[in-house]
Amino acid sequence: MKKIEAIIRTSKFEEIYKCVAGLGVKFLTFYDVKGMGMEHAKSQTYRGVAYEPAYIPRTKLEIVTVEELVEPVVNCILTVGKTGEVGDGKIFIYEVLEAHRIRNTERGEEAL
Amino acid sequence: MKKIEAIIRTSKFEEIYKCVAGLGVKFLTFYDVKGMGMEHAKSQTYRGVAYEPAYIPRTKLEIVTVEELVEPVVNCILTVGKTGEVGDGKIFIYEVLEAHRIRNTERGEEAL
Amino acid sequence: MKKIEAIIRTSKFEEIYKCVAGLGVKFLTFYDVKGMGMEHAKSQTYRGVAYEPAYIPRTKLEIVTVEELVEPVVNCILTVGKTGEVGDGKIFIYEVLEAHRIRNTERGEEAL
Amino acid sequence: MNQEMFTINNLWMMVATILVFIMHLGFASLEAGLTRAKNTVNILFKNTIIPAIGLLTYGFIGFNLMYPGDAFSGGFLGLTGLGLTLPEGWDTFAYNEGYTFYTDFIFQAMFAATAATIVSGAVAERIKLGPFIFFSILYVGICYPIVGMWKWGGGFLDTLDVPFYDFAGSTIVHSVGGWGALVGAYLLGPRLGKYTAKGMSAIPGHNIPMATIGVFLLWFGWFGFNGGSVLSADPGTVSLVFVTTAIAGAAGAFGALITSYLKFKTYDITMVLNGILAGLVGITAGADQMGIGEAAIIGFIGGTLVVFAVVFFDRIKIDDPVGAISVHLVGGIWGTLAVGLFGNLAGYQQVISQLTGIGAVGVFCFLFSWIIFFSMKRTMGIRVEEKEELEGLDINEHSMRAYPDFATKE
Amino acid sequence: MNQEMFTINNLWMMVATILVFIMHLGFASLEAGLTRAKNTVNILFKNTIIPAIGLLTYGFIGFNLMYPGDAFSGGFLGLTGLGLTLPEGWDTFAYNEGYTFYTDFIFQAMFAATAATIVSGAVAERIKLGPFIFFSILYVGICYPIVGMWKWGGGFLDTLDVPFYDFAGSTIVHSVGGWGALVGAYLLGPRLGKYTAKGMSAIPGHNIPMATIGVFLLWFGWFGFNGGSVLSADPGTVSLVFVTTAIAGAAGAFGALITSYLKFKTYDITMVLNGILAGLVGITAGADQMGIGEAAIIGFIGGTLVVFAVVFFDRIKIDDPVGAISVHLVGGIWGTLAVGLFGNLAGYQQVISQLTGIGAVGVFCFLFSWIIFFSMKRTMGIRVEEKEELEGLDINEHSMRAYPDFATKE
Amino acid sequence: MNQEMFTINNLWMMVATILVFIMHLGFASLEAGLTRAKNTVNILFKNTIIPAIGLLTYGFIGFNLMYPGDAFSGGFLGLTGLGLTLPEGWDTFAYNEGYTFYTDFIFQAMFAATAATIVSGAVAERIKLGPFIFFSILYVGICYPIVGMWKWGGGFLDTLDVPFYDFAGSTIVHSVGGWGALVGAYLLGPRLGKYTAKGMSAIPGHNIPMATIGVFLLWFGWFGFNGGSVLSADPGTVSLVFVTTAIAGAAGAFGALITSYLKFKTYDITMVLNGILAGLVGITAGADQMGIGEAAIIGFIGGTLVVFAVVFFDRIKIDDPVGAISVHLVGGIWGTLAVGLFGNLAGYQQVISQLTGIGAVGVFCFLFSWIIFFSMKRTMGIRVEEKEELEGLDINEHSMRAYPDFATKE
Ligand SMILES: Nc1ncnc2c1ncn2[C@@H]1O[C@H](COP(=O)(O)OP(=O)(O)O)[C@@H](O)[C@H]1O
Ligand SMILES: Nc1ncnc2c1ncn2[C@@H]1O[C@H](COP(=O)(O)OP(=O)(O)O)[C@@H](O)[C@H]1O
Ligand SMILES: Nc1ncnc2c1ncn2[C@@H]1O[C@H](COP(=O)(O)OP(=O)(O)O)[C@@H](O)[C@H]1O
Repeated sequence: MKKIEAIIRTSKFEEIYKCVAGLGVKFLTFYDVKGMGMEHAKSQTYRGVAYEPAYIPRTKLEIVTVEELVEPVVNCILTVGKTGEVGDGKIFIYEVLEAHRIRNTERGEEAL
Repeated sequence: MKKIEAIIRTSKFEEIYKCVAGLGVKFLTFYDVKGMGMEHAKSQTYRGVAYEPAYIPRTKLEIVTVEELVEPVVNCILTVGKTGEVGDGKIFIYEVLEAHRIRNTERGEEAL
Repeated sequence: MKKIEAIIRTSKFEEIYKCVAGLGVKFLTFYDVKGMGMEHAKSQTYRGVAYEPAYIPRTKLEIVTVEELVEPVVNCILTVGKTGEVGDGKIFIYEVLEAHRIRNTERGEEAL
Repeated sequence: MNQEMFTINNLWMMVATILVFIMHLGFASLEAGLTRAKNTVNILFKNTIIPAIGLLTYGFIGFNLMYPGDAFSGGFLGLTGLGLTLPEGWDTFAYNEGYTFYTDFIFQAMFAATAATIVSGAVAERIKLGPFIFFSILYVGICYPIVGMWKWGGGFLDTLDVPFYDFAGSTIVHSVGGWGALVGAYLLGPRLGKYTAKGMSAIPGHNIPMATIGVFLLWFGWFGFNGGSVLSADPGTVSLVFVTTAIAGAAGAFGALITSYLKFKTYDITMVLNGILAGLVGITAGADQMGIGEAAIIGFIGGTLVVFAVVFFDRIKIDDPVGAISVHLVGGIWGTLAVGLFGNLAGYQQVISQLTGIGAVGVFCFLFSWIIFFSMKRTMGIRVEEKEELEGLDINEHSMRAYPDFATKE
Repeated sequence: MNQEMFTINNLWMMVATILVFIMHLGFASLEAGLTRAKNTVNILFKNTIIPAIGLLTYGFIGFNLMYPGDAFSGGFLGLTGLGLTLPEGWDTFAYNEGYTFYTDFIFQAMFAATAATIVSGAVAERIKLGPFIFFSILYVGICYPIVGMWKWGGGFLDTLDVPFYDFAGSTIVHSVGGWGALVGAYLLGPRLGKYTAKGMSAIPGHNIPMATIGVFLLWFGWFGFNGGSVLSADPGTVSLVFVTTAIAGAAGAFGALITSYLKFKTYDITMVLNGILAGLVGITAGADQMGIGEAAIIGFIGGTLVVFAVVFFDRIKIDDPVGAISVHLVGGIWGTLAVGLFGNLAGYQQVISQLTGIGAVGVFCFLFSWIIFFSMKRTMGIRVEEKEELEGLDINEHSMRAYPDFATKE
Repeated sequence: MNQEMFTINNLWMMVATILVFIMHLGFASLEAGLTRAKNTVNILFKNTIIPAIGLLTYGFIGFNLMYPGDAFSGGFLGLTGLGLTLPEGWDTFAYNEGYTFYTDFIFQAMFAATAATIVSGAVAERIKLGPFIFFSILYVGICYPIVGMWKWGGGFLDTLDVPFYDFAGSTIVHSVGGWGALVGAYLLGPRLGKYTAKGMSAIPGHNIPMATIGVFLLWFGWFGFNGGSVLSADPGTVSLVFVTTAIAGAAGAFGALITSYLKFKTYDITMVLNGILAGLVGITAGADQMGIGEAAIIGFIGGTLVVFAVVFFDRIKIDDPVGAISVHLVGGIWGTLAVGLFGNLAGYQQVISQLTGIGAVGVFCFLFSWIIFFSMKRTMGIRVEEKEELEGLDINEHSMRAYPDFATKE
């Protein structure tokens, strides 16, 4: 089992979700994170003082899935999540030792 | 050292925390995440238009702990976190290479 | 490639970011988390009833980087993030199997 | 009396009417601000529909019940018809030197809903919407006007040898609401998690700015509530009432500030806000009978009492999220009594009459509320299910959120 | 007439002016509350600048266009000068028994901006700031006063055999705004994601408490809007208008509550809020011609209509975030018609005249708005870019956020 | 004079009093909206307690200090007693043709607190609560009435050959507050992180809707502030004042809109809000002496000045979170001067008198504030500790949060 973590543009979430769902990924977790990177946030002005919010709001996606699905899921994100402009984000893959479904005591791959 | 990540029902956090604390887990980190899964969010209506919030608010729990405690902690979550209904969530286990306590320079297991 | 996860005092983020940026870490992700630990939140009073918020708001830092940088980055956090008082937080290191840059199809270390 | 003076008086009464109207927004804001974000739509819904109920029921029956006419003077109850029937010369000073028939009705109608609004704060975050609306209709449409008739309608409290005195309604309006609040909060029981094994827990209001806006609007409207109760634009009396009303509110703020600081060692704005209201409720019964000094004393004591009252009701586990019972019932009783202790009417006999009024109104409102709430509790039930209460009433009773774009805790 | 009575009348007209002024805060709060957090600064900016536009343009040309004098009675258009020129005895009852020249101007000026404010709600969350301000200046400065002249300025609608009747402006004010709203919303097209392939999606307002505050303030101000339209402090008429205004609003709340509950099986506070407004808009045309019962019926029907209207406009894909078209156009037409169906003026001839007025005003405002919006659309463009709309107008048109300290979704 | 006219005048003065009262809610909302969420309870607490302080101190000593009687005419200071003593015929036009003694007191008392409220905005987010309250009591109870006596109490500014003219208090009220704000902000120093090595950083207000509500309420109340300063319901004068007040505010909005857009290339609503206030402050001194055109010019210039002023004070590192100094001090000076430049009183002599007044008041208030703030700074300290400022005053001074259910940043 592998965990796929992707930091994506918040605006791309919908599309990416559709794509991976198409691959049969029924579960995923996501949340708002703040990113520091190449891209810089749109500057704001308040009472004459211009300032640049330190970070960019992004969405982090977490999908734990089986070997076979890693490749296709990553491709979904790479193709759908891409605009070609700085700020598209990254994908990271990790090893997962074990998984449990809380509802019943299924474990391992069928818990996914 | 292992990291236990659990996506649980927000309403179950209190109980689960009590349970793991009982096992001597003094530290843990948690935060709000959004989940896509089998369970679906309660539908809402606004000015005659019914709609279903895309995701379910959930809580993600992170506990880094020693081998011996993994089993009992997981059991806590499995037993206390369970309602038997779709939506109970999952637990994932990962390997942790190293740990540091920032306050002093303790590292490894005694940093937990 | 390694992933460095640090749970730090929210107030220390700025300094730590400066420090790691100095090491050439161009990218990082961070977000607000809630911590349970040794330190306890400042108690509040409302209409005569004193209460203690269950958790402490903290910031979680995620940096995926190459072997060589792990040591220096960790040192940054240990030195800059330290107040010596309970509540300074922890650092955890994980293995990263693979990385992709969404913008172009770079992968592995040059994707960082 | 001449047409000019009549027109002036009527003008002031109409302006006062508008001021009383905006108090409903004051209540809505205060109650929403002192409760949780997950129940905000619900509390606003109630406070929006209540004035509507008040206006309609008062037009249908309330006004007639409250002012049945001389035939029933000294009585307990009277009714001579439903709806509004324009009397002869309704729009001349033949009807009344201070106002036309319609001004009379609308000014009174704006008062009516207040009673129910007070209750809504105390039963917030756990009562079912249907039963609450049902209660409100009966309480505003029947209980309030009957009590009002006892004094303002020339009923028995008005014909005591030393007549019971309640200028603008410390008892007739505020205590009436307060009793309903007490019964409702008691029969509902506390909000989940309020009083636990390990003691009392705080459930902070979610929006202090709203609560503050609410209290300022209430104070603003109170100038119409008390000032209009002069029932004319008489320069001397109305300006006196303005001064006592303003000073009592200010003194109430300090009473609560000092008391709460001494008790809790913290500057609790919600207590100061309650203190202002308690000062205002306190002066309401004798606003035209006090001097500036007496107004200050009455307000200060009102502000002090409210802090103790809030703590007291918490101790006996009656959960009142906004402090409505402490402000309106305790403050109302205090203010009514104060008429016998300070000012022009002070005197032993007056104290007796005041106690008579407080008691009579208390018993009646308590029973009235008890009967309605209790029978509903036994039948349809008055409290939402545990799961609904935990998730919040907004999503469950209104399938809507008050702040959908914000990340709210829980 | 004597100086005392003149002073009283003028006093009431000035108080009414202030009440109408605060309605602009009501609109601002309501519209901000029913739209998304990312567009809040933008909607507030518009609603803040609109009254300023109204006051200045009305002083520069509007007042003259609307009241060109007897020379143009029975006409369509007249103008005798720009700016304000003090007539002889402007501050005596020689000018008018109800008010001075300046009171006349300022009361009317406060009305003027309303038309544009109504539009701003319907075009919210997607219109460019520049074009909107440009439209507002023309609509408030030229369209509104021309239409107003037709009736209140002694124009042709006022000189029909059976004169068109519109007491405080169901048509002259509210429909005028409503037509502009309709055209604007139509030419702009719906907000992104509102009507998708898989059907309609809801875009919830971000701050229900603000919306509620807005409606209460509007109701509050409406007592001045309708009450001031009596143009004197006449006790009978003004108090009657107060009663009909209050009752219609209350009945509107129930009309919408019941209708929306039956249709949607939920207690939708935004519908109740719209219902109150629809009831108020409905009574506006005949506030001085109805009894309490008729006011209740008119308000109730208004509240019912608004629910159907909101659903209808959604179905035909005209996206009106705050329901401005349903409240002000539909409600305005209903109220104007109601004058022919209920109350003192009811009658076949009156219905014809009312329809004439509704039609004439509708055609003119529709064309006027269409020409401006359409030509702007073809030239500078009236809609923000897709990216801006998604990110929000606040950050893009104002480079600012309404709630920078809060974690907002999206 | 007759009883009818007296009653009308008094009625208007009482209504004006209520309007001035609600301005305190306006200040509270504006200041809370333009500061950060972590300091909201604190700012609201101050703005709630200030009117209470104002009413009580003014009753205790302020009113006597401000109106010591003819014995002191032409003087600098006078006091004949404490508390309020009812004069003969206090409630008849023998006392004054415009109002009763109590109306006189309460109208003036509502003004008093304004001075301190203005200060609270400028010192927000870093001042200790205790010292601020202490300062407010002295400033409202002593400094303000002494200055007021100079002009309105018949003091030396009123007896100049060409009397200093300040109709409703551009200098007497607004500048007085402005000077205290300047001194306080200067002695406290800027908020942490406001002026850093790498230049100025923005600290955005946390709730723009609240700020907007605040400004509308202030404008609303200003009709009573200026209109009531006529001290009678005189139709001509009051309606003129209404027009100049409305137009100046509107013009101020445009002055700020255009200036800030040209300077910053963005539509900054906070500048427009400040511009409205600056326009209002500007017209306050001569509201009864200007025509509509002059009002527009004065307001427009006021709105323009405020933008430059905000930038200027930022440049000299005087940190004023809400722009109180720019609005009330700069605007107040401008408005006072304008009386000598425009309108009926325009003239060289008048300019001199205006400058005399501005100068005298400035020197006195500056010194008064400096002495209090400086001595407190040297003793108890006036600024919260760094850690408290970073965490926020709410949690540290009030151990409470303004929005506990919301996820707030930082
Ligand atoms: N090595 C990393 N560790 C943690 N987060 C990262 C890393 N690289 C990128 N990110 C996250 O991804 C986001 C996208 O980075 P971005 O500047 O868009 O990179 P790119 O140059 O690929 O467009 C960053 O804001 C940051 O949140
Ligand atoms: N494979 C996974 N990867 C990431 N998150 C997951 C995964 N499986 C489940 N989750 C998270 O757990 C939550 C609970 O899923 P749920 O539908 O309750 O599963 P179950 O069928 O076990 O009840 C989901 O909403 C999602 O946030
Ligand atoms: N083993 C752990 N697993 C998950 N989170 C942890 C762990 N240890 C510490 N944390 C996080 O770090 C935060 C800091 O803990 P703290 O009490 O400050 O530790 P210390 O004693 O080192 O100061 C905790 O609030 C918690 O959020």
